[in-house]
Amino acid sequence: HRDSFIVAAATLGSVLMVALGLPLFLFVARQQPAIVVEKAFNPDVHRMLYLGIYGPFLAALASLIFGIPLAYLFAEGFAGQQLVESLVDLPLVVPHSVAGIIILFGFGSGGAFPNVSVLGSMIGMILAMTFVSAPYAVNATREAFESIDDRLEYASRIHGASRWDTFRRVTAPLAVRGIVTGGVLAWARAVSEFGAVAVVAYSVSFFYPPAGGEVTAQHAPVFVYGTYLQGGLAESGAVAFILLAVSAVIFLLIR
Amino acid sequence: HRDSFIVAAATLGSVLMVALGLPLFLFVARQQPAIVVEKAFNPDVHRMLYLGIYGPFLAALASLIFGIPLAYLFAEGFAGQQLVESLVDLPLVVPHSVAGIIILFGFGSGGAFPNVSVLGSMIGMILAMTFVSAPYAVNATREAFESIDDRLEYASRIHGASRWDTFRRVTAPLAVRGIVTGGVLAWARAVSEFGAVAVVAYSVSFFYPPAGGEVTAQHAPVFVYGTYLQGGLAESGAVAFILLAVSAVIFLLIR
Amino acid sequence: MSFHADVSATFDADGAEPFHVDAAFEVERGESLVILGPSGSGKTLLLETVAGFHSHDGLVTLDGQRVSGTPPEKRDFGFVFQDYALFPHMTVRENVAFGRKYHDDIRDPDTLLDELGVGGLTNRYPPTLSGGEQQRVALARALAVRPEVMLLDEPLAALDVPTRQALRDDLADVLSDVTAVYVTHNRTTARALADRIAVMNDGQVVQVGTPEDVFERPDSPLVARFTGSNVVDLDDAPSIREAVDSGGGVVAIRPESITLGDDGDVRGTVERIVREDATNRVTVAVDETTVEVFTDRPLAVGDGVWLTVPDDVHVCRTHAATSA
Amino acid sequence: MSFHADVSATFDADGAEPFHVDAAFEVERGESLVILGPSGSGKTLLLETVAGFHSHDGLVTLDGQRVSGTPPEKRDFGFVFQDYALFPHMTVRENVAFGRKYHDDIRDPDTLLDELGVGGLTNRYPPTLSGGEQQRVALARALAVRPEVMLLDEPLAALDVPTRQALRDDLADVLSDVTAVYVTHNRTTARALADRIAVMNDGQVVQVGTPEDVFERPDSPLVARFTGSNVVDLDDAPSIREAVDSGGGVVAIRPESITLGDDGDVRGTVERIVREDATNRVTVAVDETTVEVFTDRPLAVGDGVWLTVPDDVHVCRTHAATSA
Repeated sequence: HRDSFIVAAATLGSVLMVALGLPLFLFVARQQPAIVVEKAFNPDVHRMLYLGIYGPFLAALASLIFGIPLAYLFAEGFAGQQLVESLVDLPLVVPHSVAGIIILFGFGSGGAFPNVSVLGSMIGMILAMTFVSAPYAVNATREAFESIDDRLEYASRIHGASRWDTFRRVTAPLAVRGIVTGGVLAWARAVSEFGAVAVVAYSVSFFYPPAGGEVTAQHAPVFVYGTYLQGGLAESGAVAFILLAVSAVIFLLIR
Repeated sequence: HRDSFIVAAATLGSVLMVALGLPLFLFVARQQPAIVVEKAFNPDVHRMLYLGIYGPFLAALASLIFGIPLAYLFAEGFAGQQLVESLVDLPLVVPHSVAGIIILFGFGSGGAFPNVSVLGSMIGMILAMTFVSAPYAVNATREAFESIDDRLEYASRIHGASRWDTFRRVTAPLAVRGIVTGGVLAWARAVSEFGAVAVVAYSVSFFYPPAGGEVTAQHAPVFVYGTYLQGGLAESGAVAFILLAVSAVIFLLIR
Repeated sequence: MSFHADVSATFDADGAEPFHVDAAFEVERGESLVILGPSGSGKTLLLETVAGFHSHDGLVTLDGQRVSGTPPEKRDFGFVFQDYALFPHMTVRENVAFGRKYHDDIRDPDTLLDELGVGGLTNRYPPTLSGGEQQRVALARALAVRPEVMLLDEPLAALDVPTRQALRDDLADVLSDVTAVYVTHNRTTARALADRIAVMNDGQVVQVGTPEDVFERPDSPLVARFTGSNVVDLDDAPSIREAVDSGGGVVAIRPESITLGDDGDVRGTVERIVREDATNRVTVAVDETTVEVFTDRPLAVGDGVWLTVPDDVHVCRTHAATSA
Repeated sequence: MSFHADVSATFDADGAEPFHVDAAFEVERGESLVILGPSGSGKTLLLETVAGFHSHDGLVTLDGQRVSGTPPEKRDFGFVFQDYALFPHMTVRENVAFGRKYHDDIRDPDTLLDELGVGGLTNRYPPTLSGGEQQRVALARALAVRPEVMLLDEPLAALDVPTRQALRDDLADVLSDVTAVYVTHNRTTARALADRIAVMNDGQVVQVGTPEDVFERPDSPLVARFTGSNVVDLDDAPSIREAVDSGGGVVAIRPESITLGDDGDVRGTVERIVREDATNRVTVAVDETTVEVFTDRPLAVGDGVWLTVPDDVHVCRTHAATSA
């Protein structure tokens, strides 16, 4: 009787576990090995995997290079910070297809940089991915900076280190786990992005080392969607299964 | 000279601000008023707005009802917690179109509940939205529970309150801001979902009060994508603009 | 009535080695037992385990009834926390009346707050109060439910000196009427409030006794040092060994039992003088060791002085630093 | 040399009222100034502002050179924090040698750690050390850069009593050689370490003087109370007024200056006896007030006693609780 509260909480919580876990279980259990094997040897799937890992990697890199400084400034605090914060968090709440349309308005034809072609290009895809994934890099890194006791930075400064040296010797080493987490989150978010990429760059050309030249492919979630529309659930399921398996392996390697 | 570090950080950070802020600015600046007005009076747009607010509301409600108990258990800690946590966080890293396919494998034809139709139905749409938004409700609520000093709950228990009463009188009131935040985040995530909804329920029928009966419409991000494919950038931009404006108003009302 | 606890529990902190608490004590009705020990000795964990906040092996009984199987809310204890743990979303009165729903015979919050000197704060919220005020409210909250046993976890530790002294005086009044277990690392507080003292180290109770037992006749050098005695290995101090006429071993000599005068048994040199509230604490080098004494004499560092050491000096039973 | 600070700054905490620090002090070469004040009086904020961690109005000068415009790393200060603030990812030696890159003439870390009694810990990481050990390392880190001024923020506050006493003794040695500003709320520590004391309350310095000035001749009842004097409004105690032959007002009488004996000027009743390290602290009710005295006499609560009060008793200049 005394644990009725825990029993009730566990019961309600289990419903959610079923809603999240059961589909995943059935997704794995209902795969048809023949189709999975066929897709695993399909060169289009290989290109998709290469692009689906490489593109998000570039987006995560951009998110970190430009996001770490911003995260540091957020943790320090500055005038007008709230406005800048809202702007950074905006991509989190913008519908994904709308994010793509916003990017086309900004950098597409008639936009800010007329000489840069984003529609259907690699640059456009990286831009779309960075747009939706940068907030994750900024927020995780910022949290890492904020969790460092101010007094450690005070101690560094008062005993002779400049801001640069304090960042290099104290702040960055203590925040490095948070920075890596931010990079991984941004990468995962870019991998999963469908809407913005589908609008900005449904198919892109890129240099593919195994082919020794340019090839055309789609970002993985777009490719899965296209397979679903053309080939149905079983085929797209097999592609999705391969994609998730590869992602899981990469995730374990990073850990 | 002494602030060279801050200047460097601000410079790098500004690049990201431009990448996020400039497209948004141009998106607003380049709208064509005539098209926006036309879309604002279009009944299809009204249905989209109704569905785009109402559907995510149901998904956020489900996420909270089943997510709060799970968040409480996470904050308390239990054996095997890490596994359950990974499962809850999984939808955060699954590509959005893949999430839709996973739901079809789980609850679609041949899935766990043969009598429930999810493909193209309201239930399917809510399921897809809950699948991707529940982690936000759970994580925000969990953080709120964890930020409460254990000793407040100890003090409640030792002076006579059961677990139920402790939750009702101490834990829940102190966590209420985090719970509301979790609900808003889940709602916003459901509003923005494109891939999973596009796969599971591209179009759905639902009871629409102004019409006094069932109508068919698409979830907002799907509608925007469809408009982009059929009508081009200007038309889809106008729809997206209206959607963002309405979302912003709702967001300000909640605050 | 007597309250008896004999618990054993292991605590795992992330990354750190598991910490074992394995301790027993008994408290008679109306008695105040103080658990005295250094930071990290497991005092707080022991008290929280007894309260039922952590699972454990072993037995807690009240009047012979086993309470260790029951949840905290059924144990009929009061608890005062070091950092107050007042409900921030309730007024002071609501905090004190918190237990009303669960106890038939709760004491009137307003009267209780008046008695504790914070009667004017009933409608304020805890975050707006000073530390001393918050702790008085927390004390009222625990007393309100008329607990069989009051558990107090370093309630004075977070307060500054004058506030601490004032609240300690009031605590002495409160504890004279109730059965209490009081945890502290402060020996003055322990002596002021204890009927009996249990000295704790590294998760274990190493000595239990009256304040006089523990302060005057420490079992081990560890207890002696922690209760403020001089710990002298007589091999390092032949002139003290001669004066006390003892064969050898480690002795505990309270600084206030040594007199510093124009003559005496033991010759030493002043090494340090610290002005305390009542008098000076003087460190005197004797042979290969140092001893502390209290004196009002005007002295300077380097002065030669004579000390008189009582000859019934206490020999510690054991030399080991941590054994019981 | 002299070190001079006169700063004014306002601090906004989320939701709380802004807190103003507006204080000035001066320290001569080799002198130790202790800033003594209750929790929340702004001592730490003042010290951190002087160090350059917070922006402020006003002037900080060292040997007449303005340092208040320069960043912390150019000020040539050492700083010891209450919670140690050691770099957790560096060994003890790396912590102490941290300033080597920025100072030509750094002291050898190993020698310094040896001198402070933690020579065996050089290759350990701070999280594995006890509080007392961490604070010794932090002290070494600050001393290593041979700072012109040492700033110390309650370095003993987080330690338990025996550790605190041992480190206080070593701090006394260290501070005898350096120019230091030391913040504490503990009056025994203040008296043990200070050449001069500045008493702080509510963001302002309310009295500066030698320890004797501040302890024996407090300007205000607030300072008197915080330094441990009895504060007596002579209107409440006619028998004391008669004994000291004063017209009236509020007087500060140190408890150790009152003798308790078989006869005396003032009659009182014992209200409370607290056993302290050296002696008993006894609260005696006199007329409408109470005074504390120290005595070794065996007494019981309720006993009638005679007190002798010195007749050159100190009258506080001001009655206001917070004014300078």
